[in-house]
This record gives sequence, structure tokens and C-alpha cells, in this order.
Amino acid sequence: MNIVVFTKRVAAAQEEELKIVRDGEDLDISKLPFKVNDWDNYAVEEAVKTVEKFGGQVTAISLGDKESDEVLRRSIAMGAKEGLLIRKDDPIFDPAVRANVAFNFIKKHNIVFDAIFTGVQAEDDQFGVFGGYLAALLKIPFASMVIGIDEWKTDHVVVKRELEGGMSERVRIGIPCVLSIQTGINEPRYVSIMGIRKASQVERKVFDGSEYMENIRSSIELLRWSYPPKKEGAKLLSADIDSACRELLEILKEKGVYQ
Amino acid sequence: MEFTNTTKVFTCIQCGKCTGGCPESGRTPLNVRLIVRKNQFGAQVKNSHLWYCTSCGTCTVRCPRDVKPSEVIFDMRSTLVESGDISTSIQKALENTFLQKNPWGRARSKRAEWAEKSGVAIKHISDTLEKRLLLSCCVHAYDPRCHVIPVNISKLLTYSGIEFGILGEEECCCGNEIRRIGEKGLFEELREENISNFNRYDVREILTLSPHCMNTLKKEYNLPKLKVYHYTQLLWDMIREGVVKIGKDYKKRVAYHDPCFLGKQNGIFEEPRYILKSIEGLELLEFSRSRENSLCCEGGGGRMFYEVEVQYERNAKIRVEEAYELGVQTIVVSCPFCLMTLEEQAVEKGIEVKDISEILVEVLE
Amino acid sequence: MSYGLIVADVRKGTFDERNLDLIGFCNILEVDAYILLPKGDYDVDLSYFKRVIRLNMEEADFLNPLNIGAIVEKTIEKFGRPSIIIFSSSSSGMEMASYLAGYFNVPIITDINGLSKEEKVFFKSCYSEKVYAHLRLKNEGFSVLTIRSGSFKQHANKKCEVTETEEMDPPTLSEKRSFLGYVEEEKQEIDITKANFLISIGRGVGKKEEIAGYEELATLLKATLSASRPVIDKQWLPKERQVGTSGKTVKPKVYLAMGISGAFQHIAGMKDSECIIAVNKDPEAPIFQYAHYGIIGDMHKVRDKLKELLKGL
Amino acid sequence: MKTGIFICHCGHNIKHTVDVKELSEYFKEIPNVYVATDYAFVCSEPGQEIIKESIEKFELDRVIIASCTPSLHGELFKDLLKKSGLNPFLLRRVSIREHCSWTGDDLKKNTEKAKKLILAGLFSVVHNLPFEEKVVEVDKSALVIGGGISGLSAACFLSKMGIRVYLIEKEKELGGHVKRLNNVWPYEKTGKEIVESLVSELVKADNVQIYTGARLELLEGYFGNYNVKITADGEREMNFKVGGVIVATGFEPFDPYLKPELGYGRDRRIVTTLEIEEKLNEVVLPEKPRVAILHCVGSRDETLGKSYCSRICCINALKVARMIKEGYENAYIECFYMDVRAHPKGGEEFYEETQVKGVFFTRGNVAEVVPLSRCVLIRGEDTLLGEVFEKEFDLVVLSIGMSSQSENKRLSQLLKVSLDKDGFFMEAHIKLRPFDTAVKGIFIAGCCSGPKDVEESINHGKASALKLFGMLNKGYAYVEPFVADVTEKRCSGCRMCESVCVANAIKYDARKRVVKVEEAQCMGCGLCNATCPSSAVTLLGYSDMILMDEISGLLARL
Amino acid sequence: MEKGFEIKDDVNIVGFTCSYCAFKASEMAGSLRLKYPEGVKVIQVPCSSRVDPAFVIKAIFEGADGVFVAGCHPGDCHFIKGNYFTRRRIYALKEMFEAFSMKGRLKLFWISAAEARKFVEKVTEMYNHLKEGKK
Repeated sequence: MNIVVFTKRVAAAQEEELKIVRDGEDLDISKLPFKVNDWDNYAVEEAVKTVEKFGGQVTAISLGDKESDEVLRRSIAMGAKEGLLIRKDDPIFDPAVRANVAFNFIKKHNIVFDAIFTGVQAEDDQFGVFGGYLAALLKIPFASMVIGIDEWKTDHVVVKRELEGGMSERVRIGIPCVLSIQTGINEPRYVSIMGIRKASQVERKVFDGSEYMENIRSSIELLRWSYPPKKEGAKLLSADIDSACRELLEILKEKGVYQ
Repeated sequence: MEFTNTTKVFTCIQCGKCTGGCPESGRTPLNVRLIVRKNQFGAQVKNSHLWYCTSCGTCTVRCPRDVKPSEVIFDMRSTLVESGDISTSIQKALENTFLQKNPWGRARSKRAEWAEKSGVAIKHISDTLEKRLLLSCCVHAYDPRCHVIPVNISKLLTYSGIEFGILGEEECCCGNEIRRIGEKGLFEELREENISNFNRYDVREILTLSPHCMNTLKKEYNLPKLKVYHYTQLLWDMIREGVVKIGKDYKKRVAYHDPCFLGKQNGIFEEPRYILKSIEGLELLEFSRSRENSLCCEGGGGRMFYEVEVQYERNAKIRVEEAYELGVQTIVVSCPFCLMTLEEQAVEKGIEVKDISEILVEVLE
Repeated sequence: MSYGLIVADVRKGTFDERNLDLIGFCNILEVDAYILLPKGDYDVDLSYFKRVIRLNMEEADFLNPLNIGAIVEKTIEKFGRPSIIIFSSSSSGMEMASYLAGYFNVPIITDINGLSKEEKVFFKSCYSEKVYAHLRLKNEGFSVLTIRSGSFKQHANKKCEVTETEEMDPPTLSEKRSFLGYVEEEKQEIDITKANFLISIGRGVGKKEEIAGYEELATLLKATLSASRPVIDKQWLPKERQVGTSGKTVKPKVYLAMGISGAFQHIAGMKDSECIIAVNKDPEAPIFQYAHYGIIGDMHKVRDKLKELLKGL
Repeated sequence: MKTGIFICHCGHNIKHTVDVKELSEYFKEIPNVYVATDYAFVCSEPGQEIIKESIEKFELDRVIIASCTPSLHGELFKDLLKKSGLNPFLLRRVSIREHCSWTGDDLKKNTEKAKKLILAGLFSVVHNLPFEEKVVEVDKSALVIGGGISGLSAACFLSKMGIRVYLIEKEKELGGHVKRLNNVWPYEKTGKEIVESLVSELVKADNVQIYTGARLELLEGYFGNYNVKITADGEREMNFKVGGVIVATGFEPFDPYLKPELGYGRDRRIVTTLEIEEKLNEVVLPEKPRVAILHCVGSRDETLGKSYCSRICCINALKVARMIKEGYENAYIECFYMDVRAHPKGGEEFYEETQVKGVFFTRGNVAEVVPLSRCVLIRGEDTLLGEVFEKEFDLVVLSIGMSSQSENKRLSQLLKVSLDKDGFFMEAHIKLRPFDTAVKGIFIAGCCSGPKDVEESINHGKASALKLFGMLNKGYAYVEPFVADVTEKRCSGCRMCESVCVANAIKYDARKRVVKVEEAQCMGCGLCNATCPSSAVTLLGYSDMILMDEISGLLARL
Repeated sequence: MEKGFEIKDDVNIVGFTCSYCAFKASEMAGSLRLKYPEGVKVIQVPCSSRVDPAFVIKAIFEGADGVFVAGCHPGDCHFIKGNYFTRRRIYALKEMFEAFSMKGRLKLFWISAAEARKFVEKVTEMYNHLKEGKK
């Protein structure tokens, strides 16, 4: 069972105030700490768990600048056999481009796999496209929002997909395939600093990203950045309990948690 | 999980002094002596038992054979950390500390937010002459309730003309708790980052606000030339030398709670009491378990990030109840962990929990 | 004239309200809305659409992303090329959209929550709602878009005079993925980290006897009950219901905090919830700094009022 | 020079990893080696015979015995040389067992090493000189430091044997700690009675001088001739001369304040075994008192730097338990112990009897003692049950151990006798010479060398006295000939050697402007030799030439 | 010998051991059959303070790769403070050794009569260190 996992290094912005600079043209993320994309972390864990159960090996691939080596080391520390870096120093925003680069890479190096795992989405751009796009390019089946792998056979897997409203469905997918992994599918193991240091001793291969960019052009133009409308503090509902409760029920309906 | 043992465990004579004094043993499944015993043979220990330890250090301070049982526990935790087999809340705290240099995962850029509340100009350490660094704990930096401590201390220092500086967003978790959680690699990284900061700004002395930071800086950083002290020591010096003058009385019945890392682990019992005794009208009462026998508040050793399996009466609650019986109106603490844990319980009993600096600020001339 | 092709967001025989956002989106862009629908009796007002294409296929096959490419190919064959193909940003919508975009190797923008019509610019949020990216499509052919629910539904207000309904046979279906069935959620142990809607109670609850009332409220609202540490410490609720740094970190859609003042450790465990509603007597309680909505008042009274309203409904 | 080399097989001990034949063959070839031979056991009668014969036959003037380490069979071979008419200082022992055959397994390498070791002996023995052992007269008097039970016992013995005794005691009264004991186990006598009988004996004797409130200020000289300066009663200064010294400074009870968690000093219901023994009748207890007795307070505690067992406190604890039980029949008494070490004869039986009398024993080192208004709460673990307990008592007795006398530090400097890590005086050898110190003529008695019970202390005192008596009674003493020697011609009178000499053996002769060595005082460390810039001082037996040539031998290229 | 960079199998270490402690420890090491390299050879001196720097230098000149002086633990000297003199003297000598880039070739150990294992540990460590250095 060979599983390829795509893992991305992203800025950890959750706690930070993001600064838009140069009249909206740029985001200043230089001061932010970076980490592995949360979803990818689950994907790596699921891949490692899978090979621990069924044998085989995990290959982690990252598409990004040279610092992305960090997420490869982390993947290796978690149990991946090898790490490959498709080095591209300027960030690629368009997910279609990312998927095409990955596709070219896989084709060019004739990478053999039974499954490709990706996170459902990346924390930074939040496109949620890469896995499906890549699967379609590779002309292999795909499932997204995977929150459980129930069965793993030589020619197919049965996965559980998360749907809205607490529902989930079970689908059967032929191998090879692409699965986009949803958070919560497992509990990713802790990777200690010592573990990462040890993993650094495993060689990570680096490939020049521009070699896989021929004839790929982005059709999405990123014009500018803006802040969302300012969020106020708590909006106070009516002082009168009765109407406040009615308003509250309305909010619950609007949020879709209560019909 | 099987654990390898550290050399000193073989000299354990199983006297039980560790277990008997442990604030958790007897009420939780933790039995320190038994863990050491099992460790001697590399026998199985239930992983969860290791996480009851609050790292109060009582066992290590008292062990007649100097086995350092708490270190044995940290070593065993470290095995768990290396294997990745730890609870998600601990994991989160460690990952956060790696990422943002504080276990809450709050933005590093907001580390010095408290400074804005102080109303006095606070300099960066590089702009000071005396290179006296005021080091806040991650709790002070991010818990709005605890902001008051660095705020008070910086006010007191500024009004008294004592120069100090802070590191601002360069400040980084000291790693005391991280080491006790068992993440040795991360502790080393934090230590290195801190030491390089101290060197970069030629820091000569460090005024710590948390006994936990003080402890690790003093004992685990190996910086013999650096003077490290707790703010209660400085405050008492300031009062004794008349740099600050107490002008008002504080007519309350007060009990001082000795933090483990300040008291039993570092022997600072008197300064906070001297400060309180120098306040007119204040009646200082003592808990039955005080000083070396002080009851741990259960805030340390990773317990802030880990919820134990069993439910039992919290030490903080026992503490507050004794205070209630004694007729104590204010429990005074000098550690942010104690402040958080005790206050949580004290609110219901109508007892205030205050940092010693809060009282001092109230009674100044 | 080119049109916008809506791939209907359907599930278990219902036509989701989210489709309204897709219609509104077409209306703003002033393109004709075509919709693709599978077999089934959906409760839908067809007059929103210029053309309704009924596919003679099961809903489950319709939602299989492996089929969508061939379906769209067939549609183009029959009705010409759309300018955009739109999905809702739902679990299946996203799945189909990304696969479809790859199928044709065309650009895709997901989770659009706003636009500027003049500039032909779409907005999408990045970095968990911290910023919006303004994106423009440069391609000549069609593109795939997914729309965030709630963003445009108010624009679904235009009816078409004529709605053409076409039946269409499905393409050859893919055998590489098949739907096995919905997972019946067995009554499992409560996992508050997975709940969508949490009602969380704090010290303000006061007495153990009051807990039952909140359990009842949670049942009525189909919510999950959680608590802050003081309640857990008193053993009024089991430990696995604790929210906070020493308990569990939760991110529900709605977090209704009742009688929780907002200690730092608690806040750290829930601040990432999508919508936080706080009920507290004390207007100074720190929780209000983090809440989106607040009710200043007695938690028990709010509870009882809600129960009354719910039962009355 | 005619040298004989005798190589011992030591049965298999040396032979199995050193090629002894090759050794003897090798050394036969060396010039001036008249005989080189190997034999199964050189120390056996036939082995000795071979040496004796060789000395006579070849008129050897240097002998090398390569065998076990020199500290073994030292006198044996010296006597052999004397018997063979050769000065014993012309013998050189080479250790090829402890330092060669036993430390490596490779026969070839060991043989090479042994060659070098013997070669070193061969090179250096050339410089050995035929010394005469020196004889000095001794003063038949003794200084006994400490008037406790062992000091008193030693003094009594010496006085009876006709030795003049100077007994000094730092307190105002004689008797030490024993005097305070109500009941000395197993004699069933009070301490006061025991002490008084000894004191009255001493007071009656006409050869005993007792100084109380006294302190030793100076001790100079060597065995047989020590000059003593003391101050008595705080000011009076006295000087006298003694032949030997018995140190019997005893112990100090452990200071329970050093274990703050046990609450001593915070409540009058927390007392030590010593206190309770002295004033049990003053303690007010309820009719059915609940009493906890805590063992090992201040013993077996590395964190306090007291890793030793105080030996007496278990019996003390049992004794106190029995005393209370006698006073209060209904008392509930519980002893908390780590291990019960009822050392002395009859101790185990005493322990058993105590158990029979209804005293409970719980294995667990008490962690905390918390005085409350209604009771004293103790907290600990019953380690046999693995359960943590909290129990209430009316009285907590701390069975405190022994600490070394704080005065020992100063005395060790004066006497030049080392202390061990716990501050007790060090024996010359724990098993072979337990009453001797490394300094000739200074003996130790009682608890000053480590915890002992009353019986042991008395015996120890007597034994030390006996050993000292044996030495004094001869009337003379040999002095080690390995002392420093000054070559006056080379001495520039810089006095550096004088400044480093710890034994004050080097005196400056202002007239001649050279230094000279008081042979009797010289301890033979050789520091002066290493210090002298003009090589004027030589430590006989370890001269520069001897050591230099030994180095050459070890590094010789074969 | 030749040349500094030549690989050499045997390393010669001469140790000066105080007869009250380290020499006794070495005797006991033998009695306990503890093994250490043959290259280590000891000379008995009455006190570590007897060691004249000239001895050390002579040993080095005559081909010793390393020299150690082993005395009683500070405070435990039979001659009260002989080993304090040793300490000062050897420290001074060490500085000289460092100046000649011979750091590591002179060691001072504190080994009590009871520390046979420590004796073996220390000499073996020194031996291995010097042997490494040779390569």
C-alpha cells in the first residue's frame, strides 16, 4: 500500500491580526509563525495509520518554498518513509496551477501509488480544490470530506464522507484514488522536537518546481486584499427576556443548527 | 507503555515519603513510590497515572535517597512524548508553545499587551542602562486577569525610579512546564532562544513574576552569572529600604498561600510574609499546611492543560474551605497559577484571591 | 446568450435552501439560470430558472463527482457552453466542483461570498475570515464557481416568464465510485468536539438540581450540553463535557454560553466557535468580549422562557 | 650492584595472563642482574628459601620481588631480608598481580607491561639506601578529648593501667548524652548511674586530671611526645605533654528543625526521643493517648547529607514506646519506620516484645506532621498497603539520629586526622584498624567515628585505650625513616618548604640560613621536595632519582 | 616517533597515585579484576603533592602520551592539605600544556581508596580519548 500525501506549510494566522499592505496588493505574513496545514496533518496521520495496518509506505510531498522542508521532516517524524519537495519559491495561489504542477510531477517521475491523501483544504487560501482537481487530471476516482476509512481492499476502499447536518454517507471507491481527509478522522500523534531532529537525518529530495510549470498559466488574477466588514463586540439582544429569547431562536435558525 | 529507568531509581528504598507528601497520591490513582518501584524494573505503568503529577516537587525535596521521583516521572512522560502518545490537550499546548512560544497559542505579537494597560512608559530592554529584565510568564502575558501583576510591578518600579525593561514580543516561554510535561527537545529550544535573547541584550538580572520561570532560569538554565529573583524579593527590599512607603492600612484577615515553586522548591517563605506583616491593620493568618507543607494548587506540571481521568476534591477547594473556616477574607498568592486555580474556587465562598502586588498597590502612600 | 449552469444542491430528496444563493448569484450577474436536477420529487419553485434540465438518474449517481464531467459534456453538447458552472459550497458541491474543474482543466474559485459586478471580481475569504481576496477570471471559456451559503439568497427574487423543462438521459455512469448508503448515527458517546451546537453552562447554574432543566433544553433544541470547569469539578456533569484548556477545545457552529463569566482557560477552549451567544447576569463578564450575541439576564429565566417558546411551537 | 629478581606465579593468578618464563629469561640478560627466576609461590617457605639462598650465594645487594601488591606480605619479606643479612630497605616490591595480571586478559600485552613494571623497579632500586629504623622515647601519658561515656571508659582504663590521663570536656559536667538517659538499654540502669560510677573512679585516681569547660587549642609533636595546649573554664590556659591521644568527642543529636515538614518547634506536642525520655512526666497526655513515633528522623537522608543509619534510634523508639505503654496502659502507639534495625544483641527480641505489648508498626516514612487544634495530623503512606493515610495523634515523637559533632572540623585540623563525608573521624582502616587514625598515636573512641550505642561506645573506649596503652607501655617507638632530608649545601634558605609544610617539621636555622627537618615531626608527604626550587630537600625513599628512574623504566622501549 | 599523525596502537599513560587513596583504589581495581588498558601504568607516591612538575615533563619527554596525577578528594588529604597544593600546581601545569596544544594529555583525578571503579573509569576514558586523538 503506497500512499502519497500532499502536505503544505501555511502561515498560522488564527491568532494574529493579518496586515494588508501596499494598498491592498499584499498580505504581510512575514511575522507570522508557520506550521503544517491542519488538514494535511490529519491526512499524514491517516496515511501512516493505514500503512501501519496494511503495510506499504508513505511518501510526503510538499509544493512550496524551501522552508516547506519543515513539514516534510514532520511527516517523516510521524512515520512517512520519504519526503519530496517540489520547490517553488513564489507562492502559487491558483489551486488549478498547484494541481497541474503536482500532476506533471507525478507523471514525470512516474510515481506509483495506491492512494493520494490530501487535506480537505488549506488554512491559508481555503480553496478546497487541490485533491479533486488532481484526481480529475489523473483520471482516477476521488472522495472528499473523508472522516473514516472503513475498509481497505486490494481494489477498493470504503470511506465515510461527512455531509451537512451531522449526516454522513458511505461510498466505495476504486483504487488508485485520491482522498481528501477531513479533520477529526483521527487524533494526530504528537511529534516531539527530538523526533523531528531525528527525522532530519532522513534525506529529503528537492526538485525544481519550475520544471513542472511548462504551459501552465493561471487564469485567476488576484487583484487585491480587503478586510471583511468589521465585527462588532457582542450584539446585545433585547433586555426583555421574552423577546430576547425569540431573537435567539431566530439566530439559531439562521445558523442552521435549529430548524 | 514501557519505560527505561534513570540511574538513581535503583537507590530507592521505598520508604513512601514521596507518596505520603504528594498532593495527588491517595486521592487519585497516582502513587509516586509505586511508579519509582515499577520504573526500577521497567514494569508497566498506566500512562494516565503519570499525568496526575503537578510537579510541585515535594517528593524530590524530601526524598531521603535523593532519587528525585518527580524527575523520574518527567523522564517517563518524556518517553510518552517521544512516542507521540499523549492527550490532545497536552499536545495542543506543546504545539502552541513550539509555534507561538506560549502554550495557549496566542499571537506572539500580543505578548506585551499588558504594557498598554500599565499607564507608564515601559522600555524595551535594549533601551535600558541597567539591563534589568522584567520577565512575565505566559499566563501574565495572555490571561487578562493576570495582566494586573506585570502592570502593578511596572508601576511600582517606575514610581520608585528603578529601571527595568521588557523583551516585548521577543519574550518566549521559559519552558519550566514544558520540561515537566516531558518535552525535553522543546525545552532545549526555548532555553536556547531565551539565552540568546539574554545575551543579545546583555541582560544582567532578571526579575521574574512567576516562581515557575524563576525556578527554571535559576536551576535549569545554567547561567551562574545571571541574577534571577522573584518580585516578592524585590518588593520586600524596596519596602525595607523605604523606597516604597506603605501609607494606608488594610483591615482584613489575610492568609498567604505558599506557591510550590517559590516555597518548597526555592526556599522563599519569608519575603512575602514580611511584606504582608509590614501592612498596618492586616491580620496575617496561617494555613495549617503552610511553608514547606503548603498544599499544591494543582496548576503546574502540565495540569493546566490536562484534565485528569478521575474526579476528586480539588486542592484549591480544600484550600479555600480552610480559609473560609479560618475566617480569611483574602487569600494572597504570588504565582499566577495559584491565582487562577484558587480564584476559581474562592469566588463561591465570597473570598477574594489577590496577588500580593495588588494589595501593595492598594496600601501605598 | 450564455447561461449560468447551476448544479442543484440536493440531498435525500430535498432541494436545499442553499440553492437560492446560486440563483441570486446568477441574477446579480444577469445570466440565465439553468439548473441540473436528478430524478425525484423536489419541492422547488422552477420559475426561478430559465431552463430546468431533468436528468434521468438517481440522486446518488447525480452527486457522484465522477459523473459530473460527462453530464456537463452532454449538457454543453445539447445547450451550448455556459459561462459559469456553479455549485454551492457544500460537502458534495465542493467535491463535484473541484473534480469538474480538473476534468476540463478550467479555473475554479470556491466559496465566493461577494462580488463586484462592474469589475467582474469575486470575493472569497481566506485565513479563516481574516481577509477577503478579490479575484478576477482571465480565461476565455467557462469557469467553475462555488458559492457560500447565505451570501446571495436575498437576490433570488426574479422569476422567469418562461421556464423550459428538458429531460435528459444520463451519460454512462462511472463504476469506480458507488454510493453505499447513509450512515445511521448510532447513539454513541457524546463528543462535544464534534457537536454543531453546544449549550454550555457555567458556575452560574448554582445548584445541581438545575442541571436537569438544561438537559431538557438541550434535547428540545437538539443541542449538546457542555460545561465549564466549576460544574465539572462538582461532578454535576461528566468530565468529557468540559470545555477549556484542561478539557476540550470546541469549534461548534453555535456556542450558547449560559452563566459562564469567561475565565481565560475557558475562552481558550471555545473562542473559535463560529457563533458565540452569551447569557449572563453580569454585563461586565469577559465572555461578552468574545460573544457575537449577548443576553444580559438570568440564565434560568432564559432557559425557562426558551423551553416555553419551544414547547409552544 | 648485584640484583636478584624473583617473579612469583602466584599459582595461576599471575601465570595465566603473564608469561613468567619469558620475564625471567628476559631479565637474566640484563647486566647487574645476578639472578632472575620465577617460582609458583614466592611467599611460601620454599619460595623464601630460594631468595635467602640467592642472597647468600650471589651476595645480592638489591632484591626485587615481582608478585602481589606491596601492601601485602610487607613485613614478611622485610624480615626475610633481615634474616638473610640484608637491610630491608634494599628490597623493592613490584606489583604484577593487582596492577597487571588481573587488569588485562591479553598474555602478550601483560607480559610487556610486567617487563616495564619490573624494569621500573630495577631502575629505581639502585637508589634505595640502607636506612636504619629510628627509635624515640615515649611519654606514658594520654590526652582524652571528651568526657562522655567512651571518653570516661577510656580514661578509667588508662588510669588503671598506670597511664597519666588528662581528660578534657567542653561542657561543665562530665557524662555527655548518656547522663540524660533515664534508662539505658539493655542494662536497665539509668545513664546517670553508669556515668557516676565511672566519674567517681576517675576522681579518686591520683593520675587523672579532669578539665571541664575545656577546649583543645594546640597539639604539636609526634607519637610519644605531643605538646598540648588547652584552655579550661573558658580562660585558664594549660600546657602539658602527652604520649598519645584518644579522641572521644561523641555526637550531636540531629537538629529536627532541619526537617521542617515534621513540624518540630511549631507545637509542643511534637517532641524528640531525647526530650520525651528526659521529661515524660512533664508531658500532659489524655488517658488514652494516641502516640506516633517516627523513625529515621535525620538518618538515612542523603538530601540532608546524612546518608548513614544512626543505629541507636530504632532501639530508642522502641524504648520510648515501652516507656509510654508503661505509663499509659491504654495508649495507642504506632511506630512509623522504613526498616526496623534493632542492631545490638537482644535487640530483635526487644522489638518482638514491644510488638507483643501492643505497639503497632507501620512501614512508611511519614511525610508531613500538621499540628491542628484538636490533634496532630500525620500524613504518609503505608507502603505495604500502598495506601496514603492521614491519622490523628496526641503526641508525635521524633526518633532523632546522630549528627557528627560540629567541633570535629576544628579538631581535625588540629589533630591532622581526616573526617569522613558525614563529619565523623576517619578510621585508619574500617576493619583492620578501627580504633586507629591515620596519625600514629591518635585513637578514636565512641560516636566521634560514627553512631554507636552505649555498650559499643564503652567497649570502643576501652579498646582504644588498650591499643594506646600497648603502644605507650613499650616506652619507645620507631619512627618511619621516610622523612625529608635537607642537603645544606644546596639550600638557599628561601624557606618555601617551610611555608608549605603542614607538619611544621621544617625549621629555619637563622644562623646558617638553611632549613632543617625535625625528623620526628615529618610526616613524609614529600611536598617540600616537590616545592624546593634548588632540589635541596629530598624525601627519603621517594627521592627524585628514584621516581625519575621509575618513570624511565615504565616508558622504556623494549 | 616519529610523526604526529602516525596511527599508533598503544597509548602510554603514566599515573602518579597517592598511596592513601588512588594507589589503594588501583590495588582494589586489580583485586576486583576490573579491566583497563595495559598502557596505563601507575607509580606510587606518598602524596599527590610529591609530584614535581619535572616528573610530568620527564614522562612526556620519554614518550608518555598522557600523564595523570590522582589524589584524595579535596579535604580528605592524609597530610591535611597536600592535595590543595597538588591542585594548584597541576592547574598551572595544565595551562602550560594547553599553550602547547597538549590539553588532555595531563589530567588530575580525585579518587578515594574506595573508588576502584572510578579509577578504572577515569583511566579508561583518558586512554580512549588519547587514542582517538592519535587517529
